[in-house]
Amino acid sequence: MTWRARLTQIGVALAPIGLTLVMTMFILLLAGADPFEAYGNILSGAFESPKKIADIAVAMVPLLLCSAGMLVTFAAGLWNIGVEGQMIAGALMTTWLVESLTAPAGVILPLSVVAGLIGGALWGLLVGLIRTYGGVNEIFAGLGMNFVASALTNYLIFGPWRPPDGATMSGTDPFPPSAWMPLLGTTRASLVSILLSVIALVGVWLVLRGTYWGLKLRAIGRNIRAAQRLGVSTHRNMILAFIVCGALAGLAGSLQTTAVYRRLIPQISGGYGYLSQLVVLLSGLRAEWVPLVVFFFSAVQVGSPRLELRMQLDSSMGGILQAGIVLFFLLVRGFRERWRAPERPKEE
Amino acid sequence: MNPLIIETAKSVIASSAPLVFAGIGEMFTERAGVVNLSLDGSILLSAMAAFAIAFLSGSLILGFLGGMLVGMLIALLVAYGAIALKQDQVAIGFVLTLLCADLSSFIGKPFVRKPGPSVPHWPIPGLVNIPVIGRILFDQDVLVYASYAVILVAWVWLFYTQAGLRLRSVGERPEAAFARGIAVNRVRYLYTALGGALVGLAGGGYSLSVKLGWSHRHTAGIGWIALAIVIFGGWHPFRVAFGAYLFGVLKSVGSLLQPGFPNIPTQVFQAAPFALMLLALLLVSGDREGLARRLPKPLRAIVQALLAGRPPAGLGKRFEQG
Amino acid sequence: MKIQLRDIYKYFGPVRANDGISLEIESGVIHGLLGENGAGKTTLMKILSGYQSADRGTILLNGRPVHFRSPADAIAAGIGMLHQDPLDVPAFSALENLALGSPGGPFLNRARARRTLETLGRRFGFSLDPDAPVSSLTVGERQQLEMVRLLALGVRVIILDEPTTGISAPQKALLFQALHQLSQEGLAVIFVSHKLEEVQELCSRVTVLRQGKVAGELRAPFATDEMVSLMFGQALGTYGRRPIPLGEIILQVENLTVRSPRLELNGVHLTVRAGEVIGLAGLEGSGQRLLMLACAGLQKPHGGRIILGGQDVTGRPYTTFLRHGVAFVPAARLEEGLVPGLTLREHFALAGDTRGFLIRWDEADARAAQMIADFNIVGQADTRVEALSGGNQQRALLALLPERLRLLILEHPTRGLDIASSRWIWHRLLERRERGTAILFTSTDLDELVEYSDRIVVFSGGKMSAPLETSRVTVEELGYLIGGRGL
Amino acid sequence: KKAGQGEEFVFGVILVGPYNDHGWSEAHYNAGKYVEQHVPGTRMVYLDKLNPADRKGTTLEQVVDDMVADGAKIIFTTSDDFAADTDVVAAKYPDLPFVHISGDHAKTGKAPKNVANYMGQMEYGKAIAGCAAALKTQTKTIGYLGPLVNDETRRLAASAYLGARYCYSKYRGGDPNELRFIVTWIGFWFNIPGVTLDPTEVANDLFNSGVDVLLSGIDTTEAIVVAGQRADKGEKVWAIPYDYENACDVKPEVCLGTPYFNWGPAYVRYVEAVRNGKFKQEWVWDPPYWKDINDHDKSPVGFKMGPALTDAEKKQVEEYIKDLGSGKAKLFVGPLNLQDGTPYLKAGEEAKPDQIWYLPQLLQGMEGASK
Ligand SMILES: Nc1ncnc2c1ncn2[C@@H]1O[C@H](COP(=O)(O)OP(=O)(O)OP(=O)(O)O)[C@@H](O)[C@H]1O
Ligand SMILES: Nc1ncnc2c1ncn2[C@@H]1O[C@H](COP(=O)(O)OP(=O)(O)OP(=O)(O)O)[C@@H](O)[C@H]1O
Ligand SMILES: [Mg+2]
Ligand SMILES: [Mg+2]
Repeated sequence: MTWRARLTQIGVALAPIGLTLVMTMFILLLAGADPFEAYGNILSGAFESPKKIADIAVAMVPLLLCSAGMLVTFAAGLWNIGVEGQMIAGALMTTWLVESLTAPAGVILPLSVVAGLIGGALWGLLVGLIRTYGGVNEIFAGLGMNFVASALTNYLIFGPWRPPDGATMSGTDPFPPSAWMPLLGTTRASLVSILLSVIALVGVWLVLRGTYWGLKLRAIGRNIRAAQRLGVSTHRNMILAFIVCGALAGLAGSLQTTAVYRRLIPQISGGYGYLSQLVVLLSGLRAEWVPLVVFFFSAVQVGSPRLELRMQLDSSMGGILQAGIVLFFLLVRGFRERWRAPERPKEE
Repeated sequence: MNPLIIETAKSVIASSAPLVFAGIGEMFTERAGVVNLSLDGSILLSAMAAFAIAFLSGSLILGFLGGMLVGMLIALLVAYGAIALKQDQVAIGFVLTLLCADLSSFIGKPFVRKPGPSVPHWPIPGLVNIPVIGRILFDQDVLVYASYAVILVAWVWLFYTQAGLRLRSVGERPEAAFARGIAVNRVRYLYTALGGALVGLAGGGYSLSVKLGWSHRHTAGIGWIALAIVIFGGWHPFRVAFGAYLFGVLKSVGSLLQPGFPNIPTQVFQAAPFALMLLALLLVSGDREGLARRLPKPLRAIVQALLAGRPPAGLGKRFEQG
Repeated sequence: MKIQLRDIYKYFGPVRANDGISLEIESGVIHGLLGENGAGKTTLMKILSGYQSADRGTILLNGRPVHFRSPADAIAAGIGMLHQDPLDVPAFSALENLALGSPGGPFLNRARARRTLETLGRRFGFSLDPDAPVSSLTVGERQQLEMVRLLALGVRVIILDEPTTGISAPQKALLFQALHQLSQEGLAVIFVSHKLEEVQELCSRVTVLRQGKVAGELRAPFATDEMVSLMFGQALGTYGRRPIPLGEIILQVENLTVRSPRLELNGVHLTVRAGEVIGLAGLEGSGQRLLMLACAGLQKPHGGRIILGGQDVTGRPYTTFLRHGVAFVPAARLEEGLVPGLTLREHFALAGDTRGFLIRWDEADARAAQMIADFNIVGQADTRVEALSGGNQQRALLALLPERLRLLILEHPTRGLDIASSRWIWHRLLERRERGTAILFTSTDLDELVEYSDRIVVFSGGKMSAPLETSRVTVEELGYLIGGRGL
Repeated sequence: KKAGQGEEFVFGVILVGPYNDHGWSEAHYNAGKYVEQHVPGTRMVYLDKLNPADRKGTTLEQVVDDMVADGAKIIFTTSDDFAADTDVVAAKYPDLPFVHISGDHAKTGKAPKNVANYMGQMEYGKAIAGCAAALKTQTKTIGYLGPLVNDETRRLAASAYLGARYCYSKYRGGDPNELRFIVTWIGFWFNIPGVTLDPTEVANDLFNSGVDVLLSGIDTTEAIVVAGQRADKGEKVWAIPYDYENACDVKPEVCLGTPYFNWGPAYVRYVEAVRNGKFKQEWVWDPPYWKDINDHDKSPVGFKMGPALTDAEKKQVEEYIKDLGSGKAKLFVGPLNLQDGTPYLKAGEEAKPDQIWYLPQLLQGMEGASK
């Protein structure tokens, strides 16, 4: 019985992966490609060298930060699709700092982190205000603000922060080296970024598990009116959730500028905001599972451009793998609950 | 009348037709109590499918049917996940948004920027000669006329038929509907599928009429706008259509004004339609009474009627019979 | 028509809602179904009306077994049920509600629905506005509408689940008269209640349920003691109400104006002293809820002032009121009061002192254990609140209130509770009162108002009476005021 | 790599848009194919859609790393947008030659020594396009579907305007001041939903404003698609696509011609230079091969006549091309003012290359934003 139960458990855990492989295999065959060569390319593209593994770490940082933030808003029952905009806002604030302050790295780098937190928090605050006091569903509030944030970035890149020899979509001039996060060896990974993202995730896990604020958020998420009756300031805490999520996303954006691109580029958020929604869904809103999921997503992300380089396949295959597995995860979970639904006891 | 206004109105009506389909389709779905959040991806995938099928078969009709089928299947997946598997419909919809977008890029690669069939222009004889109105409304293609029909039929269906009454009751209070012998979940599947088919029609509308052909992320962003105008439209067909046209106007205004204001950064105009849509949502969702109170008396009733609207009470709520 | 229920079983997890119930109901009879909270009355009736399916057991109609898969099946077989919370579509007009689910062509036939409403309404003396949205009708009117709908569908058995909660005295009279009329016309009427007098007044037979089983069957005339002992298995204790001296002024409402979309309450003056219990009487939707929400800071007044303990708090948010020792206990427990998905322990953690960062679980645990014992809550610290029965939810709600309160505002504190539970709840409330808490509460039960209030304020259509000294007012007088006479 | 088969020479091409965009990126992709055909033993590796909207988090550096791993010996970075990144990556790979298309860092000295810049003098292609537009327009209103605003796009739009004025007065005898020339910028080289204006929409709006010939300045085909659609409805409108030689094929009936890039010969030159160890830093702004601007082996920019030009019009365009080549017709010659009225060139003054390369504003008479 127990080994059987364990077997089903493993089966259920693996089913989404298997189904995703079947689906993508079908699509790849349709496109006239050898699926195993494709998977092999993604794998080798992701893991063939230490440098590639460092690249995975680079991609993990924004995903971890955004996912950590989203855990907070999800706890309060809020679907913060505005994470993209909040990342951008953090990046903007950081760029503003770097553009306006000349100081040694020891000063400017810690400040840049703070700037990212503040920028994202402010943008989160805006979404929160529109949601709570404007009554606009947060999905649309967030989405609208995403568009506004990316337009603002473009304006700044083509306006006030334009490089002296002409603006391009490639962004501002590179930051002065004092605003570069130090990198590990010859890789692109930054230890500071990795540490910050781990701290953020662990922090969020602790807050949601064991603090009054976390409990309040969960109460709001499940029954906002009752939470209010129990003395929870609903608006204030929802806004606070947006602020915290925004701050973490803003930090992600900030690190994208100081540690990855070393300048501000348009679309600095790079879709990580949307991807992190998938991460949080696939981890079942549980912080413990986030690192694993993030690792998987990042590996796919780093590995899939290989498809194009080697096989002339569109690398959107990576996105199909990521979203596919989440879809099948949800469906399989539904199936399991459906079949596991206990028969009503006929007699005792 | 100024030809620029007439021409722009004509363009807006034509280019908004798919948005009308998608908006009304989603309105039907939500009226039944289901949210199909996947619209942005569904429209992309169905636009791709419609174009690919029409391109390969040479048949516009097959193309549209294919697009509608794709939209319907995606919608049914949302409904199945939400109703039978009891998963969060917003989550499934969101995942499908991303999945379908990537699928459209991957599968659609061979069809990128290929010239293909398009819906022929077909002015309605007679009607087209009505001054001004004729030029704007009846100098269009069949798809646009279909969009008028969809608006009207949706309105009659919702408010003047038994089936529409049942649909509304399922979205408002499924328990009561069930008690009256209505198979709540079957109705939900039905209208989610219908809504999905209309969304698929919207996709086909883009690739076969409005934005001819297929390219990577051809219609991205439109699905979100469609979802927003359902709210903006207060789940009423006329106002949903109005929202679609309003968005079309905003887009045109964004590009028409740009050359006239060389000193305003062009980015302002680019973001304007989306930001203004958010503003419009703020108007309908925010403190309507407060707003009305501040307006001069004669405007109040108009503004309130325009902004009124409340989501179906059972929207997004699961229904299980005992 | 003769209905036989045979050995009906229905379990919800460990809860045996119906545990082998057999019952017979005949035409032309008003059959009472009596039982304390959670006895299984509603479950049984939902099974009979096709809304739920039994785990086991059979239903026989005129001796033939039937199987209902949905309420529509039951209605087709002639059985219709009026739920306690009327199962209609609030957003629809009365006509649309009537037309929904009734046979007819493809198009919505409003004219026919209007005719039905007029004919049947006239027959029973109901006057309903056909075009008003149902959400603007009173509960009593919605019941009337449902009744018209079922009768128009030709049902021969009509089930009413606690139909008298939330309706006015005149509406109740109208309802009873209609029920008599129906039974005389040969319909079977099943009347679910836990109000003894109503059963005595109306029914000719009664079945008493207890813990999912039939405790006994009685024929009129019923002896009160007998019914009570069947219901509860033991005689009820009583809790006396000690008169206490009133303290300082807690709440002062001056010239208050509150508006809701449907109602405006104007020029309200009210003074409440420590230890005072004020009952708010009136039909639902007459303005009591507005006043309570305003006094709790849950509704911003449009004019006037609210003074709490000498401090003007007009327009301040609920949290400020909470800090001033005001608490509001809503009638809709799972909708407004408790958080489904959270455990009792978590509720106590939330309701306690939430200053500080980390949750002091030991504190929450201790408090939960104490309160569960104190309030006789059937459940554990890690029970999720949605798994509690209605009465236990109400107990939990009261247990969650802060220790020291100046003003407790309660909406229907005993709605849907059986006598034993209600008494017990009032016992706890009155304890607080002795410690100086003022109480403001609504009830549709006049006896409850008269029994527990020091003063009663009557509301009717947004108008409010001057406070009446309870000692000088009778239930009859109140009935008149509530009906709008003399205000 | 494949040691036994002799030396395989791998070169990398990095594209900003889809390789099959029927525009800028496809022209570069085709240049890569041209190299594979004309230089035996070469193989292209390419990556397209390298832009932040399409590729989350993929940097130019990562792509170059991958290409180097695949054995690439020279990398073509083919967008203005890659300017800064090319410098950074080139500094990391000092021994790997880079050719950055359309930039000027080799000229300004910002780029490391292993970066060369290459660009064709599309000013002439655009001027010819403007000429064709002016010959055709009935409403005397020409539209220009602009990408984003920068030095390059300003000078190209201005060239088209100047070509239009020249031909309008010379061949139609009209007063060039009665020509309207409306520029609307979408905000990027191609459509990014929510970030740029939708070019389909903009094209329609331009036509609605009275434009009957629409010039495309963006990487993709919307201008000709919309023109074709409107022509099908019976409107008398035309379009001039851009970048890619066969762009007219989308809708030949409305196509007045295509100014296009022919990057192949330059690519071959650079590949061979690397093979022979002769690669050196340079900034090249390559003029057309005037003897035959459509010579695929010689001319970096060309103009392919469109089927919608009448034979008479084709003759006039050809004459203009000849005059441009011979210097009889000059493009940037005074008197010219900038859009805000500041004098740009005095009467008879010819612009110096830098004045053209760094054109600060649109010209007086053009409608549209300059920044
Ligand atoms: N029963 C109710 N019905 C409608 N609205 C309500 C109700 N109760 C509270 N509200 C409104 O909900 C909002 C949230 O109230 P709450 O007091 O929890 O917010 P808060 O976080 O303290 O923020 P604020 O600064 O707005 O008070 C307030 O605008 C309040 O007026
Ligand atoms: N859907 C359900 N899920 C779980 N438990 C249920 C459900 N419905 C009823 N119960 C439980 O079954 C028991 C009987 O409930 P029922 O509603 O029939 O009681 P009742 O006699 O109508 O009580 P009341 O007078 O309070 O309405 C209660 O313990 C109740 O908590
Ligand atoms: Mg009950
Ligand atoms: Mg507050």
